Amino acid sequence: MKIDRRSFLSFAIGGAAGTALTPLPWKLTDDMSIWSQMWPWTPVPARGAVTVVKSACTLCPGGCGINVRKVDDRVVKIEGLPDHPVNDGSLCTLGLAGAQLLYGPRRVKTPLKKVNGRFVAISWEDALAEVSEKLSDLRAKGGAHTVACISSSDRGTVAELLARFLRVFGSPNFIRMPSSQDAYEVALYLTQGVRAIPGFDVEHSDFVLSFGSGLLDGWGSPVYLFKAHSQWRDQGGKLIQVEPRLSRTAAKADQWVPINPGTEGALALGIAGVIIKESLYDEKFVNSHSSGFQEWKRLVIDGFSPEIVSKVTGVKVTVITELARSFARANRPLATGGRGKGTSPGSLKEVLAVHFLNALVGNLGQKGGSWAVPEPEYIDWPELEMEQAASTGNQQTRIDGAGSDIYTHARYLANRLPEALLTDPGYQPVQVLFISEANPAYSLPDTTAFKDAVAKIPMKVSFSSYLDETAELADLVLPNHTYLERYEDVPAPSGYPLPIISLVRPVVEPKFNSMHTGDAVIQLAKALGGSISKAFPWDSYEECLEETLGDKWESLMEQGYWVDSEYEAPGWSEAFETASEKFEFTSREISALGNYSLVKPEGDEAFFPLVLIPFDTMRLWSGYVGSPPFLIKSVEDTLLQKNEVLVEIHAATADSLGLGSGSTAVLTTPKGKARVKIRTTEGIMPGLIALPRGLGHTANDRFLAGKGVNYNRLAGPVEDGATGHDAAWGIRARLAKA
Amino acid sequence: MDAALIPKGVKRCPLPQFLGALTVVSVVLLWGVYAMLLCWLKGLNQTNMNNAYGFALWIWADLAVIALGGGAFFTGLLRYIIGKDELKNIINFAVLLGFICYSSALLILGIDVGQPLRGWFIFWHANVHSMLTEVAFCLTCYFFVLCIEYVPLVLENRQIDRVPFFHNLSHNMHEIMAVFAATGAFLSFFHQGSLGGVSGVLFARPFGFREHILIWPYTFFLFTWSAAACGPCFTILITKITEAISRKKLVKDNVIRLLAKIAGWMLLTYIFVKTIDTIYWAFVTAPSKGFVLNFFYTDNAFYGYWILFLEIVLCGWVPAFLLVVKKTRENNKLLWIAVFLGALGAMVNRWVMVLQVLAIPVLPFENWALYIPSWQEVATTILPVAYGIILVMISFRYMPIFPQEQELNPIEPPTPEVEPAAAADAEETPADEDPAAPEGDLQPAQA
Amino acid sequence: MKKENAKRFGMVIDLDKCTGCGSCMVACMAENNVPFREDETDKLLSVAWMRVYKLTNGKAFPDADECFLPRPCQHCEGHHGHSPCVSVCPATATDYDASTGIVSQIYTRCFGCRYCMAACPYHVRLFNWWDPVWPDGMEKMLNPDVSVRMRGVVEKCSFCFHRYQLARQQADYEERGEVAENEYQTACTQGCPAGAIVFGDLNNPDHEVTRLAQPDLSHEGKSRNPKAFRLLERLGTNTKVYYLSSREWVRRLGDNYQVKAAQHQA
Amino acid sequence: MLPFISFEWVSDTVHFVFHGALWYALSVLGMGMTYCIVKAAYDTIKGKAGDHH
Repeated sequence: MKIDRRSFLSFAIGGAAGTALTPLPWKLTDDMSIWSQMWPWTPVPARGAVTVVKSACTLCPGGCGINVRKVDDRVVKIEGLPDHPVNDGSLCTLGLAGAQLLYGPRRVKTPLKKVNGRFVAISWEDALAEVSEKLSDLRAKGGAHTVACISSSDRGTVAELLARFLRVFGSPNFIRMPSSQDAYEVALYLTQGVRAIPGFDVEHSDFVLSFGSGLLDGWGSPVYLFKAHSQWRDQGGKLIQVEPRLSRTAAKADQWVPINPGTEGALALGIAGVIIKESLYDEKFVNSHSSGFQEWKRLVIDGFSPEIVSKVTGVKVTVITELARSFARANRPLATGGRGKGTSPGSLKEVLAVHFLNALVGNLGQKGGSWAVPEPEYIDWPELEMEQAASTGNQQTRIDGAGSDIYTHARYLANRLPEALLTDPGYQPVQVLFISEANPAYSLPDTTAFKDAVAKIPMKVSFSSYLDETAELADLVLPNHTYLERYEDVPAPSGYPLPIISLVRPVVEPKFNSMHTGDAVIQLAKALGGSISKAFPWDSYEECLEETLGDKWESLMEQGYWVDSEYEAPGWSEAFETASEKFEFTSREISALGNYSLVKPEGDEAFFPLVLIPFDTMRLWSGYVGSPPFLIKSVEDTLLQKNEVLVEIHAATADSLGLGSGSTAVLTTPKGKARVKIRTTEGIMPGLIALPRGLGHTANDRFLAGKGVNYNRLAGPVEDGATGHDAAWGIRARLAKA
Repeated sequence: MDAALIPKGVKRCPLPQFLGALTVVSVVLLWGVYAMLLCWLKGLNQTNMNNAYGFALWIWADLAVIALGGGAFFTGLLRYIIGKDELKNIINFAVLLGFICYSSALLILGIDVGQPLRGWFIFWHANVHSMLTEVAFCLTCYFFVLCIEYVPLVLENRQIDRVPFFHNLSHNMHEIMAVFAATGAFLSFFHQGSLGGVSGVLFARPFGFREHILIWPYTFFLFTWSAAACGPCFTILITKITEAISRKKLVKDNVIRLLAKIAGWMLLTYIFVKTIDTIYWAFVTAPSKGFVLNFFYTDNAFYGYWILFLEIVLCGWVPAFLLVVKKTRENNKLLWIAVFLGALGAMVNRWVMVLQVLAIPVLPFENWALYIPSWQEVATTILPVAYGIILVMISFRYMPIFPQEQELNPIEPPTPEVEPAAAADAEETPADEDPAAPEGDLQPAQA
Repeated sequence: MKKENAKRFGMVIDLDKCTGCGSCMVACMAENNVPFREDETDKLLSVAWMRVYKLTNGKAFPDADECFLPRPCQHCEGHHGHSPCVSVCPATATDYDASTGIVSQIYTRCFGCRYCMAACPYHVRLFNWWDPVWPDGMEKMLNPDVSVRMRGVVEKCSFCFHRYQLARQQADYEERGEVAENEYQTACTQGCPAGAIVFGDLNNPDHEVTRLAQPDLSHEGKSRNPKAFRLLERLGTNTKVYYLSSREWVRRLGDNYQVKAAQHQA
Repeated sequence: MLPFISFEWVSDTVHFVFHGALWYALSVLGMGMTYCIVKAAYDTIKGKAGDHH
């Protein structure tokens, strides 16, 4: 026993000492550290040949050119395309994070069919056959017009192919998602008689008066706007932001003019009144190239004196007159409308009021002014051969009522869809719904109503690359390639003054079993045969695109974009195609639409004492594409904490409700309620609640879903009396301690 | 059962009672070990530290135990170098406490770093300009010294001592202990100082930053000084606690009072210098960097002037006077209070110099960063406490830690009374002894 | 110490132009393989080399004003390369490169003691509290020029040093001595849609960055431009990131932090 | 830590002083312990037993 213990001790100590003297422990120590430096679960990016592919971004209507850096067949980084007229080498947050949409977990990997409420994979043949069978069946039964399509855009070959398909099939129901372009188009048509896209030569303007436009929050073509803003900083241009909340644009502006929400149009008219009264307007333009000025003048002077306007808007009389003087005296003044990112049409009368300011200072079609950019004309496909079913179908009233006797001027009224579908006419007005590059179940106001409405449609076909909220509602998902895997043309960036086309091209092979929506449409047409098939004489979308672009194809492949840099807006004598061939301040049509009146937010003031307004930020995308992980990561903690969104509210308002910064509250509107956190700020008018757009997704991926609240779930549309467009800018609301 | 291992001439509680107490403490220890493994396997996301609080509870615990372990080096210095011979009666315990503190510190550091497997890079790829390198080097070297000082104690265990080699080894080590102690004092002086330097050199952290003498910021000297002052307070405090729990006198009053007197003078001089340093920092250093004193103590949920008062006055000047004045020093109750405050003072100082430094927003548009440690952090911080208790229990039971114990507690015939509360006491505190336990169990029957 | 044609790369950020959009952050994340997690709302746990701060002037409605301040690593030069973080690193895992002025970080050397984070007043140093995880397939977009950081180490903005290396290689290959100004630009500079960030060699008077920053080398690089300031200049960090603002309150808040102290005093 | 092997090594005053102190301390400890162990082994073989304290 004693010997044992002794020998054991000696053995243990001797052994330890002996081992310590060998290189073993040192070697092990070193090996361990080397292992920790290359843990197998920490990825090592593979090296390879670096190439750069010129393409274009389709993630927003901004139309930027991109340089995609590849390593072998991997997309590693997306950067701006140098020298591209819109973005010249730089890019916005969303564009920079684009590769995450290619590789992210939200992709739809193969066509899906909903069976008993769950998606199952299906082959392309079966999926397309299912759609074409349903379509021919419908058409045979005389229900061609019960096919509808929602698309985020009506420009470019893909949207045109869809629209063409509907037309030749026999449905008038091609619907573009709403945006401020809707109201602007009507305004341009009514005042200038042209079917055109609003363009703003912001970079050459030296005094921009923005009526709530989030010029630096994603309005128009964001990068183009950012560059213009920097140019103003270098060259002394001024920016005035009229808005109830200190947005980023307001913070960057030379002057922030807080205003009662929804009264921006009144302020524009008030400013116009001062300009007229003090004869500061462009006499040459007004006297020689406008009509109806006197009538309008009386209206403005009588109805919108600075005192009245001040009462309505909350803007001081001195501020109104000062603004009017400095605006009119600037070299190249420009007024812009369309709130935030411009995702909502807004009131026509308000847009007109802003547009009239541009007219007053004579900047229409001028350098630094407001332009009417002609719709791109390169898409010149053979005339359609209309069968009987097609002609009959196309003569039916549109499902959304656009263009009807009530809504004469509107082209698309997506906001009216729920109403149209939910009012039971005794039959189902939409049998098949296509959704392309749009996420109406998320981005249309009153998402609950939209979802209810869509549930009534027997067949919903989504072409989405991602499993977004609308795709989740679909019966069939026919995934499109992402923009990094396909060809496409990107015409007319939002708000950009020159005619320009950029080319999207496949940077990588399609990762999954997806198909170009253009190809899907062509194949559907071929399956339907007859005149429908004939209307699509191309074997593939690529062939269609190349043929369509014709002589521009080469330069597009070479440069990545084609621009008509020589383009000049027509002179005032040629520009206007109205009856008077002049700019019309008033006309019979305009008068028929009634006078300017404030758009009231929905809800009973007694029960909903506060007003909820949305706001936009570059770090969140609220359109078709949900923010990728990098964007969500970049969102400030003043906006999102864990999964809770922070609403902005003035400190005094919060105080009166017994709420403090950081406390949790229940936000209720006539449309719904949600839990929110409170952030008090001095950067907002008392009585308002501001909620960011772009949160509250229920679908897409786990980086996006379940965070915050979707504004559109709490809001609803307010129909504009003049057009039927959604004119809502907010909704009444209440806040209570949770 | 284990009587053969127990030093001759002293009484220890029955083995089952000892093991019972050991088990209770071990449960706490295992909780800490579990938390430690979580930190190692899952990473430091188990803590509530963040990018503002890179140093938190652990680093405070580290600095605190090292300051408190300062009793070892300073008592060693007094005993072996200065020649305060009486202190030989407490040096063993001081060494034991030092050993516990330093090994705990190393363990905590091993958990605290993000890549423990590469921890040795601090030696291999040493950056000599970093205070932390100095800390690591001196800390490790001094830990070796403490091992060398602790080993003879272990070797003096009755059974081990029977082995001639170990007997001779411990004898030889005792012979040249002064050399080791001197080296230890040198090392300890530097690393206590360099720990102070850790925040003192942060020239972009105005709360911690101090002016320099050569390469050393004032905090370098203040830390060494405070460790020398507060370490002995802690040694006395733990000795008193051990005495209270074991219910016997282990160290003679003259020894304690000598150490207390020295600690008192150290503390008095320290707090005098610290006060001057604070005033200079508040009115010269900080303003030169654009800060006013008030900024550091207002507008946040925790750090107020109270902490400055607590550190300097309540845990500085008060114990200093209590220890320096003979009358209060020799009052047992006041001595308790004084050594407790002294030890607390070091802990508060370390807290301030680590956590408050990082809590203060230096960027003008940032906010105070306060944090509450996660349970994993708390558990791993309690882990060394449990470990320390166990080590004290074992060392006290089996090694001749207190040379005066035998003389102060001559073995008498068994007392008939049994104290039932003793077991409960043993659970919470670092001693295992129950003087009232029946003597019969201590008979070396099973030896 | 200073070599003959040493570079001193630096940045000028025009806060009048910066809109706080966050493109610099995203460009940086994409370029530098920055990981992302489901919940990134706790900014003290989030790894973002570039962070955009929002500054407020503290005034009541309607006089409230905001300014956005992008904050990359400031690449402090301190006195003679003595940046706050470099000298404290015990394992020489970070270094001040006297030939470029860039503060580097060697991830495989760092063992995660976080002393450098304590030393940095700008919070540019970030710790990898978690293992970096990319959802299946997303690791495809990782940039091979930048190594992925393992859990437990500190990382920070490198001024996209890998881009300099690539540009240098190219220049050497083409037997050109120098890298041209536009050949080496950081990802944030390139990405910024407002063109608010200007990057270049502060030692080269022809570079835009020098023209804007107008560093006074006899005063540790303090700018001669009255619109310019550096963050916490008085700490002696001698940073190489200059900010321009025409708003006085912004300059005071970023540079003369005594304002805040004075507010607290009041 | 070691001249010539570690590439961080710089032969300047700071490194000499710092590492000099380190290696000095380590040597004292190492030599001290070696002395104790060797002497203890020698004494054990010789059968000498020193008295404690």
